[in-house]
Amino acid sequence: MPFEAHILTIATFLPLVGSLVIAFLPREAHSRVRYVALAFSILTFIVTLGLILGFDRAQGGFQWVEDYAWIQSPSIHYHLGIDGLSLILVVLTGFLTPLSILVSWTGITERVKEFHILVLALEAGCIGVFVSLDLFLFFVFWEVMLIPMYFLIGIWGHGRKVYAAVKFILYTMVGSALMLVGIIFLYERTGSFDYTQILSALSSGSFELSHNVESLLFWAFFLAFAIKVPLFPLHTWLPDAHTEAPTAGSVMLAGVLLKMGTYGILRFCLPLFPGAAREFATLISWLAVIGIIYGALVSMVQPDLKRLVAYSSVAHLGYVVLGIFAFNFQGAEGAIYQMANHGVSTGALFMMVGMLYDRRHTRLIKDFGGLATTMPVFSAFFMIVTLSSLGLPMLNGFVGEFLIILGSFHARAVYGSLAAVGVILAAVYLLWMYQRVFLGEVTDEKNREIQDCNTRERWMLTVAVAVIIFMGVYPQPFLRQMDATVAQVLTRVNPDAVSAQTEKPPQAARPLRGTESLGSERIGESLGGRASRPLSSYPLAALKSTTGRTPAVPGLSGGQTR
Amino acid sequence: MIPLSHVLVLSLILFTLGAAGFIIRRNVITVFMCIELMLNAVNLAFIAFARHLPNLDGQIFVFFVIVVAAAEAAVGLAIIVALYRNRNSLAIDDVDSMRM
Amino acid sequence: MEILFYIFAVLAVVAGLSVVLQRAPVYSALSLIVVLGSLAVIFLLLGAPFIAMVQVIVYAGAIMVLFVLVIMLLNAGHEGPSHHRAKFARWAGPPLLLAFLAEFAIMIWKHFGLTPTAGSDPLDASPAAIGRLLFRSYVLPFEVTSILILVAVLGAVVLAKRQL
Amino acid sequence: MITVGAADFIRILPEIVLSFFALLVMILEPVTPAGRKVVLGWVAFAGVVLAGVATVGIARYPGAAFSASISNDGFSVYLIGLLLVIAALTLLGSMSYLERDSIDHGEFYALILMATIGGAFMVASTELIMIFIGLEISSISTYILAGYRRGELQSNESSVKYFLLGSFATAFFLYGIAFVYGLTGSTNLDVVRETLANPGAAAAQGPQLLWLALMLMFVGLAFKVSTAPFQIWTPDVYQGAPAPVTAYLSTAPKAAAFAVLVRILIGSFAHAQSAGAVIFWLLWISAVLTMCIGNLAALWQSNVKRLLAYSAIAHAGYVLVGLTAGGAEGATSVLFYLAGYAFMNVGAFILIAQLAGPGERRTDISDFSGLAAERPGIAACLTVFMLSLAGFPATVGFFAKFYVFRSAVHAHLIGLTVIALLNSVVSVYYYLRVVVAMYMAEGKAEASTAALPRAVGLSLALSLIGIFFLGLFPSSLLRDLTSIHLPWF
Amino acid sequence: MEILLLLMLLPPLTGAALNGIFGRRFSQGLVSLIGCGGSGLAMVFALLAALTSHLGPESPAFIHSYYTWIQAGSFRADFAVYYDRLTLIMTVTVTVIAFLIHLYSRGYMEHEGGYYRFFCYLNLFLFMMLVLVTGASYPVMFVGWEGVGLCSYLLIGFYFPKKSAADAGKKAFIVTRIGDAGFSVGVALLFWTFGSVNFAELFPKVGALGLGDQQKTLTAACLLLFLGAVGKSAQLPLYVWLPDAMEGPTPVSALIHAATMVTAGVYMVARSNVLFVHAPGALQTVSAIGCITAFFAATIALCQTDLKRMLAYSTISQLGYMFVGCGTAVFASGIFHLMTHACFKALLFLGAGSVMHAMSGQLDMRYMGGLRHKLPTTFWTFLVATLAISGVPGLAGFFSKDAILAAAYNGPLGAPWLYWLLTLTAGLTAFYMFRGLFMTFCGESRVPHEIEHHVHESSSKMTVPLMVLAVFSILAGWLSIPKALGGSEAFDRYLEPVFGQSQRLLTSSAPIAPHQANEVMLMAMSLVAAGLGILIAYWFYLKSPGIPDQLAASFSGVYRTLVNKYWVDEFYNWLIVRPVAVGSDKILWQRVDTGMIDGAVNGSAEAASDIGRIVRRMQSGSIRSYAAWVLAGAVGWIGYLLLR
Repeated sequence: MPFEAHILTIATFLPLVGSLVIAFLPREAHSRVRYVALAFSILTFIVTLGLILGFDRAQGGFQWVEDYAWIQSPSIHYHLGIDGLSLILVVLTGFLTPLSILVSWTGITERVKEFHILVLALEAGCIGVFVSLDLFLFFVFWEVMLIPMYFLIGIWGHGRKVYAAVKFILYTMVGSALMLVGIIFLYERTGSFDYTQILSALSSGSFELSHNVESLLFWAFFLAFAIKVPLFPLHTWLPDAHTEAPTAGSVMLAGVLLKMGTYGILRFCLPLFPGAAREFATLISWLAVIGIIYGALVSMVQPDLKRLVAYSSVAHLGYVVLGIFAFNFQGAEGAIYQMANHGVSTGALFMMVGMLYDRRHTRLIKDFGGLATTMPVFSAFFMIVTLSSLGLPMLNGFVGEFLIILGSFHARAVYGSLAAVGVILAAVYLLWMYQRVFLGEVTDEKNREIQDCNTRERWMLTVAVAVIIFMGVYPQPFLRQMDATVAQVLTRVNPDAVSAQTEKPPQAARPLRGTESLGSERIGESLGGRASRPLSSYPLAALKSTTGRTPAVPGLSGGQTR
Repeated sequence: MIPLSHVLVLSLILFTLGAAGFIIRRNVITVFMCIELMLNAVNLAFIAFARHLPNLDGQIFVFFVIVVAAAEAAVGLAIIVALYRNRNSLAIDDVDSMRM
Repeated sequence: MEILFYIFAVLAVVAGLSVVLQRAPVYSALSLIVVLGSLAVIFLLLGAPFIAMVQVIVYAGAIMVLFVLVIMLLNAGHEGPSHHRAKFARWAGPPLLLAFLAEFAIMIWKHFGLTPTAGSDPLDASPAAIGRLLFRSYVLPFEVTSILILVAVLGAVVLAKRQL
Repeated sequence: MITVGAADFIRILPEIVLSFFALLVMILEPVTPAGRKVVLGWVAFAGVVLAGVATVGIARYPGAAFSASISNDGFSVYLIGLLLVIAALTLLGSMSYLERDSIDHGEFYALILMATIGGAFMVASTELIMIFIGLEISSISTYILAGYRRGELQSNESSVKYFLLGSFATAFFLYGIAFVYGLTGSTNLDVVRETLANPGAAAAQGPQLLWLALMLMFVGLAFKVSTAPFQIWTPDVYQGAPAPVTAYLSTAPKAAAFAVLVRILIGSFAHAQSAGAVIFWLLWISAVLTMCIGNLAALWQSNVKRLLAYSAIAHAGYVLVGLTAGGAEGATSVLFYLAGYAFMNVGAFILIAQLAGPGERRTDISDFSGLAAERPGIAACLTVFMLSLAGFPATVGFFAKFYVFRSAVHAHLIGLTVIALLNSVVSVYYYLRVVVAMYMAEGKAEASTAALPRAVGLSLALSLIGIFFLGLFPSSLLRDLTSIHLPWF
Repeated sequence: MEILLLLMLLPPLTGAALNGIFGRRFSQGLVSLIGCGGSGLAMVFALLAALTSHLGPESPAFIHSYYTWIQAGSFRADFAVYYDRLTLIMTVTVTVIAFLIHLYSRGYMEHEGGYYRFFCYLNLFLFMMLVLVTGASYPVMFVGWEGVGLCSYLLIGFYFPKKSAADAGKKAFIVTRIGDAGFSVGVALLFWTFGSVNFAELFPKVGALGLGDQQKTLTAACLLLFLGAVGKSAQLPLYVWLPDAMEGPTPVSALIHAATMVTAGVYMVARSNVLFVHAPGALQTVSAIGCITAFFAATIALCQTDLKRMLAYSTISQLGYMFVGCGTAVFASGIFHLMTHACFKALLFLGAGSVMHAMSGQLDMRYMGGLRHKLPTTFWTFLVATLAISGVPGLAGFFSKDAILAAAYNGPLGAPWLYWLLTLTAGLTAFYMFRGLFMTFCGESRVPHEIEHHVHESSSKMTVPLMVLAVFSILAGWLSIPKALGGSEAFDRYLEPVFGQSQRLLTSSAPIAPHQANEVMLMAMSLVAAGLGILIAYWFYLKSPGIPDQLAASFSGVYRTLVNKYWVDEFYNWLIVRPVAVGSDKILWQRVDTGMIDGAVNGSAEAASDIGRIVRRMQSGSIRSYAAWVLAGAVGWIGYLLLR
């Protein structure tokens, strides 16, 4: 069926179609433009949801692959496909775009047409980045996507918008320039831009990279991604860009664009250059840890709400990188999950800061205070999002952070411990911010007649919060999408972690009495669904093979023997 | 017998003189004449080589160079006239309204 | 034979110097004519009678007249005092020129040493020979020069005609 | 016994067609009524189109002509085609311009055609005499064109500068030829190649003097393509010349000169022993210098024409990177680059000519501020040109760079590639300054917001089509390029 | 069974959700109905579960997994309940007390704003607390652990317009989070060591170890877990948040900061007994910290004039007792005290609340006195609780506290100094509790007049729970009468399946503590101490009230130290808070981030443009210079030829 065959193309270019349609609308028809944009973004979201439904978790490789020759010399292919990793990010993009259109419903009043054209174009670019399997195609999307973002910041931004926009684009391009060299070099060596071909060539050993070359290539790619993430010393573009961007821009920037960095690391740096990845893991993990602490501390003292959230992003993305370079399932899956979390939570935070800005035209914390009395509903939503952002259990943030702490702890105890310290600091700066903005007496008279959420905002936030809670309470559906992908990445970079998983299934909590066998069966089933896959397995053996810290317990294979 | 190098050095000297004139003279026409001087130096080299090889192509080349020089002279002087009309001066140093 | 060459060589150089050193364009022009003349003689000595003639007729005859004409037309007198521009030319020019001369001369000397200009076999540079060559192998350039001249005419007209 | 036959003339058919139409325009000039001079422009355009047809035609008759002074190979056909495209775009773009500033038409179109003829001969001939004459034709006509607004000080100044310095450089070029002739006994590049290629010949050992000759010729050509330090004239001349002329100037003669450079360097001299090192470093150093000077100096420009002049220098640098890489890959990438660059640069200058308004008063970046609000279409168009020049994907600018860099990486010039890429990042900054002015700066646009004349619109549309088509399907052109059998490979 | 437990868990959650989302539109009556209904149902089902669960030595625990929560690689945390006798006791205690306090709050909160918020939070708290005690794995326990932390944050900051309240809430959350961080790291360590964090897999695996295996790792893990407990249960050095937490409404202080949440740490240690006994070092740390905290807090309580703050410090001190109980590996005693303490401390707080209610918010004991006649019920119930906490024989406190004292001396890891210090503390406790009692209810009234005339006994809504709790405070103790008094220590035996194995491990392996004293002796000691305390209090505050001031004057140094709580808050502020805040602002942000890192970025940009400015100088505009440049180029290249 053609629709299914080209679903990825549709998902990628539907937004572009939308912006074309808008381009033909009259300039003054603001509301019409908005509705069309919204319709198309929602349509895209539905398509991406379709991806989930048809996605086969068990299968490791790429799905819905489309592969057509695009350019003969050099042979560049229009090669799309998704796996668990890209699936989640594509859906995230599809989810955030309608929200960011909605959030600027009233905030954007001039050049409405151009604005929505650009937002949709941005979405197209982002999805393209996540679904393209041809290095060249990937790079094309990677670069193209900068332009709409640049305009969004530069035209509809505030303050030093031009400075921020230019800084953003130049900073990113420095990185991508190096990546381009890497891509071309790889092509010259392998004669292909095709990710899957290169990967198989590398993993089958049919094509070797010398140690130095591999390291150089690794850095060529990694720098580009690290800037995007942004990893600790390369982060200074972020606060400016975030602060000056319009709300929608910040949402997309935080929600999607930052993920491209971590996505790239997982997709390219680790599988293609595992040796180098292992070699530099320590250095990078340390940078990530520094980022976590540093981001938290600096964000604590920011006077500007958006800047505060921006620096908090530095910390959160630090977690992601840390998890990735833990090279184990917990770390990797936690990292991917954290990407999604950060997308939703920080996206929501930016939306709400934007709402405040629309009302008061200031983002300075000191201009607020006591809002909880004047806008209770809003402050309740804000509280929940804040909590998810500081990683409270039962909200999405916790799952990711906990798994990352777990994984990184295994990589090196000190990482995990410092990451845990980061969790404390998160509580510090977020709660302090919350207190200064919402608690206490209403100091500024302007805050007295401030309006509480209107219906549109209420619905948006409800959706966001619902997702936050769902992801926190029942993360399984998301996590399970990743297993196969993560397994593949890890087989490249840290085979032990995988082989560790392929052993006898875990001894789930075993009932202690005949009558409760009922319960046990339940567990059995709940396992049975997954026990078939290699992942869920008995960890003790894993530790035997990975770490020396195995309890010297002969013949103890878990489970009670009473 | 005249050593080839002597002829070439002569042409070189003339060429350099032309370049020198271009660089030190401040009247546009003089500068232009210096260019003609350089072209002549080149011609001399051609003739010398033509004699040395021996091979007539060099002389043909000189012939064309002279033609080109004539054409250039016509256009160049026209440009100079236009310049003079605009600025009422032939000082080459005045022609620097665009810089950096 | 050689002596003539050296005489006219010296003459050419001296005249060339005065082209460069004269402050009044007219004198430069006249010295240039001297250079052209002496070069014509040298061409003759180097077995290029036809070119020598062309040199005298076209160059000295036509082009230089044009020059003098323009000089008169624009009554270009002595150069005014140089206001201090062209710094780079003034401080870097002379050394560069010397360097150029030196480098170049060294190379020429290294390569040719004292090999005589006139090779073993003679060179038939009769107008007939040149004509044959010109209208056979070099017919295309010859034709194309017409376009060149056309351009020149056109340009002269466009740039010099008074009213727009 | 050399005879000239029909085949010879067929192989220069495009040039003949062009000359015919040049004459036609000049003849018609006096008889066309004052108001209707634009017709001449269309006549010239028709001529270019016909010449294009002829070019396609002669592609079928490869081979040498006029006793091997013309080589009608894929290389020359491609470049002649390119020159014609540039000429066509320029003609379309200049008609209303001349109309608006009431400059006399006829000679202008004729000169454009003649400059094109000169270029065509440059790229087509393997005979240094022909190359020299072609060079002179195109140079002299462009000297005149540069000073075409002869009332204007700047136009006239640019013409004076271009003319004097051009002739100065030409003298070096000639001197170089003289020594090549003296050392190889011929002025025909093929002969020169054979001489150098055969180890017996004295010149083949690559004596200093031969390289000296090469350097001298390089000075002449480098001047035309404006590589450092011979780029020196470019900004002033481009800024002063009428914008449509600059459009032509910055593309056509440059392309022709590069073609000659390719023929001389890769075609002939590369075959001498020990040529590798000399030519390599010659190009490598020039490339780096040119890119850096062009991009860094451009950061400071506020006049759009001057800005683009510096960008033109930078682009010459990128082309040199391709040349440095050498080999079939390098040559191909250079050819592609020249085409892509032609589209974006001509388009940009034509549009600026339009925006600059009567008398080209409005060429400062600040004049464009707020343009997007008033003329979104035009602003978007200019944005596309800028982004393409900056080398963003989906535009030809990206692929042009990509191919060049790829050939460089292919030749293991990683260092050079990185330098070039960083340069292109720097360039993004100043290209975006124009965009910033149009979209993000407050204020009322000073630039002319008059409606686009049809011809200009057509020329812009063609450039845009070129940019996007080659930007999305470069292989359509590249396939032909790779299939070109360069005679010396 | 799993249904019952689910039914126990869900009502509070539902209640919270209902009140939280729609509460603003509900009437007070409906809100309180939902709230109390939620907790009431929870209690009912908790009791039902307790009755129907046939736990016995042969089947110590019921485990059921509802669904898999997190799974990544070999890590797996099900949302599962682990129901053994310890859980049973906890659920019952928690639900009962919670229910009573819900009832109480109906009256107490009548006139406060945000009625619905209050009950929403309270229900949510109950749910989280139950999750904490029923969770079958550390991650799930952690859910409740952080959840209750959240609720305490929200409830402390209930009067958020008051800055002090907001500050207190934040402080509570952050300080406890320090512990939580340790907790999560400990969990990670356990996971990577034993491959599981589910009790049902972890404990047997550890239990099978011989004493001494894995000791380093286990000690580390246990200490990390204990760090969590220290934060949650307000022990040294992380106790500072609890006194401030009194900013919250009094029922909250009663429920969260006295009866239940703060005891979570104790529960967790007891729950992890299997791990702890394999790390004696950790256990000794526990008892040491507990003991010192108990004494330390008691001394501070001596000079508090704010009734609730005094109670807060006494809570800290009592928690110290419980930790000693666990630390000496007599976990049952710790839990026992936990239970009894829950009753009487809740009672004390509610009493204080009732007083506060009557005094229209006034809580400074110096402006009370003689309230006995105006608030009879409150007085008598308060008296009962005071006697109980002071360890007067026959009341709950007596039995549980003496169990701990005995453990401190005779327990497997007991040590005399623990006992002596605790006994002294018992004396102090008796003293300050009665001091409070006397200053509040006895003597002549010092109440300001504007308040005096409308001092009144609280409504039945509030007094009934008081009385119920009073009854508990009396009876709870009799669950376990020490052997020494011919009792059977039913409670200990009941919990034997939970703790027996670990205790046996220690008693078998560790050499019997050399000092085995007669339990009666020990009891007598503590009685003496308590008696003295009461007498002195009576003497000071009823007989001759002048003495305290004289003492304060003569020992002014000591006095000021105690009044200012040893300046601990100030110390932390000076040591940590200020440096971090200022450092991140002045150094990290302004110097490092803006200055160095961003400076480097912009610096490179400027460098480029500076070069550009120099380069463009060559475009001097002068033709002659340009010619010179061309010549220069030629010379350069030819020179290159010569030099190459």
